[in-house]
Amino acid sequence: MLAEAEAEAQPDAEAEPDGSEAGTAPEPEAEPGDGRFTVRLANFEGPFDLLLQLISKHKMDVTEVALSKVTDEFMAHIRGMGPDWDLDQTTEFLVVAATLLDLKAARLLPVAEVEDEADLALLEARDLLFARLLQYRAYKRIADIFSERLDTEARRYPRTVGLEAHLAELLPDVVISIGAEGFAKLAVKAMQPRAKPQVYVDHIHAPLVSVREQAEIVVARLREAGETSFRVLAEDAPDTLTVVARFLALLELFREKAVVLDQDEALGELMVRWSGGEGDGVPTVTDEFDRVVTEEKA
Amino acid sequence: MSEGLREELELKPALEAVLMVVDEPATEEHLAKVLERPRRAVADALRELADEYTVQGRGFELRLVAGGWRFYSRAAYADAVEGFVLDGQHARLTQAALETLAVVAYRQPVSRSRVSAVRGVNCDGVMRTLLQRGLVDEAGTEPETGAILYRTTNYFLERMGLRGLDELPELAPFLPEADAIEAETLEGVPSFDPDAPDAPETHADDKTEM
Amino acid sequence: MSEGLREELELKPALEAVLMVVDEPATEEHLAKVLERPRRAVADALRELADEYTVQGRGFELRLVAGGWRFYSRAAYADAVEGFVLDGQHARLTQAALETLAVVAYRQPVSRSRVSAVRGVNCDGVMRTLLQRGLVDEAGTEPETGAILYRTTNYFLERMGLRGLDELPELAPFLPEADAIEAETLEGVPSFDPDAPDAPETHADDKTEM
Repeated sequence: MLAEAEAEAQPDAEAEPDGSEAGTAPEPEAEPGDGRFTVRLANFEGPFDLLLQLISKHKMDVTEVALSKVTDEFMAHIRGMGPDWDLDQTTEFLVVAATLLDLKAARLLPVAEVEDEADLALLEARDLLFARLLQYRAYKRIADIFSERLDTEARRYPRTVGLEAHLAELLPDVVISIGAEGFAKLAVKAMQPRAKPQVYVDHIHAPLVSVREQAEIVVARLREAGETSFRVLAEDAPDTLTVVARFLALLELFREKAVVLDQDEALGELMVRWSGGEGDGVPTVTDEFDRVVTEEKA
Repeated sequence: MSEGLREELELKPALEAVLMVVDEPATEEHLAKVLERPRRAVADALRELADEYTVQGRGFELRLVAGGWRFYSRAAYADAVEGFVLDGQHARLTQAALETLAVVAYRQPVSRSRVSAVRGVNCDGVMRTLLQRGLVDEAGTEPETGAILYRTTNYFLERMGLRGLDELPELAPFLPEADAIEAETLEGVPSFDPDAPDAPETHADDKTEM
Repeated sequence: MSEGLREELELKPALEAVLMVVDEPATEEHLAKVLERPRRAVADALRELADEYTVQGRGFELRLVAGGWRFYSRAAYADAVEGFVLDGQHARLTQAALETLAVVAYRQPVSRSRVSAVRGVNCDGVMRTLLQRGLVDEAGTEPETGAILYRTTNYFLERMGLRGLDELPELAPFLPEADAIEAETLEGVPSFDPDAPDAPETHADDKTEM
């Protein structure tokens, strides 16, 4: 298939993360792997970047890409590199993979005919995601050009030879026009301590929301109200994660037959009625959704 | 300056003599003013000199970078120069810094949050590095949000060996479906000067097919 | 230096490259050693170059002064060079020079490496300018390191319109409020930045200012 043909034309496609996989030995004269990440899927094999290119040229459908497999491969690749793993490559992978995931999610959502504004907005969101991905890749390539130019330029040294004494004497008197106060401000600016490098991880780990705790809130409210809509139940949620947790709690309660759910039409109002009786006991809500996600086999 | 200067001195050697003592790139205007010659004549003479050095295979070159002229050692002799000049070697920028720099270069003036939006990750730390290295500086604030705007500096041009921002490579060829992208991205980024010594188009093409 | 250098590079352009950018006159011994050529060959090449420049009527010349070779402006064009040096543009200091001067003023006596560490950029070239302009001078050496220390001069006070250093304004009122610093710091560096300086001494070499 096309993807493989292109992959073969690309030397990087032969890069072996750890050389442990049989059957894909590089050709004898091929250069040793340069540590670049290579994706191996049922319908694609080659560098990550090529995969993106194919998707961007509509030669591959993003919905047909097994992202979990791509992720597993990447993790294996990083492990294979041992202590030499590359932060830049990892970051880039995360950026692109997250965008792909967004894209895939958008594609998988049901789209009938474009009838109302919501559908249009969905399509627009999808195009925007796509545009963002392409734009990011464009800048990434520009960054490569910058890097090359900076390297080339670093090999040219400018002449910055001081003036000979007899010429230096001719220099006009220095004029310092910023005044004593301006001078002090400049000193403060120049001497301002530079921040130490720190790793902030707030943006990686969203604060955890426990489904169990949210279930207790949902149960308490339903006992009081008897019947209400999910909209009302989630009204005061401080963030999306809490809304999701309350929804998952509802699913658990439904499984325990503690609630009855009713929705007249797709995407319509979801009505929730308490059916768990008057007792004090809270129906069993497992910690299924609270568990730390352990690595899954591909 | 005396009437005599203009009469007696040949322009080209006079320019060579002056450029021996310049510490930072000298603009054609400044040189024209000091030597009392028309800017056009000065500009022509400088280009002729630069060509002569190249034709004669000199170990130095005369280049127009960041709006000014000055002498540089030729890149081919960098190893020899580095035997003498210990400092002035530049630490390489990380991929993140290069990408941020690329976005600032094409979108300037631009806020940190806009750069982050393009790159999909927070760029605050990287922007700080670029500020510290003098490659970008602040350029006022965005009227609506009050966010600080950033632009590239003359030092950036010097490090890149560019005469000006209009020499940046065109972004469009890197966008497979240019029409799908917001039009503003494509504005104001004319291509590299094809007459430039090391036609960057070739780099560009190398990178297009991955 | 590599075996390749000696083989591949022509001697004359290599000498031109080195001499165009070295700060101090270079001796034939030093040039011969770094370029891995016999001193005799180096001496001959330098004389040939000097002759070429004279024959071609260049505005620069290569001269042996006090045992070292260096490019100079040719005496015939002294008027042009002086006109350039006298130009009013040289009355003003660059931003980099002003900042360095400010650091020296408030931290004196201080070594160049300390100033570079504080400013985050190499300040050797700028310090040379300040010495040349008579705004700073040497004030002994640091006992532990032997590094030369610098201080501001009376000429500096005169140009600033101050009677003494004690008239320099206190820095405290200009310091940002403590909490402002903290907020700015937190907001400023949320992402991991492998470029950030961990050892300012090394980082200071990343960028050389003129």
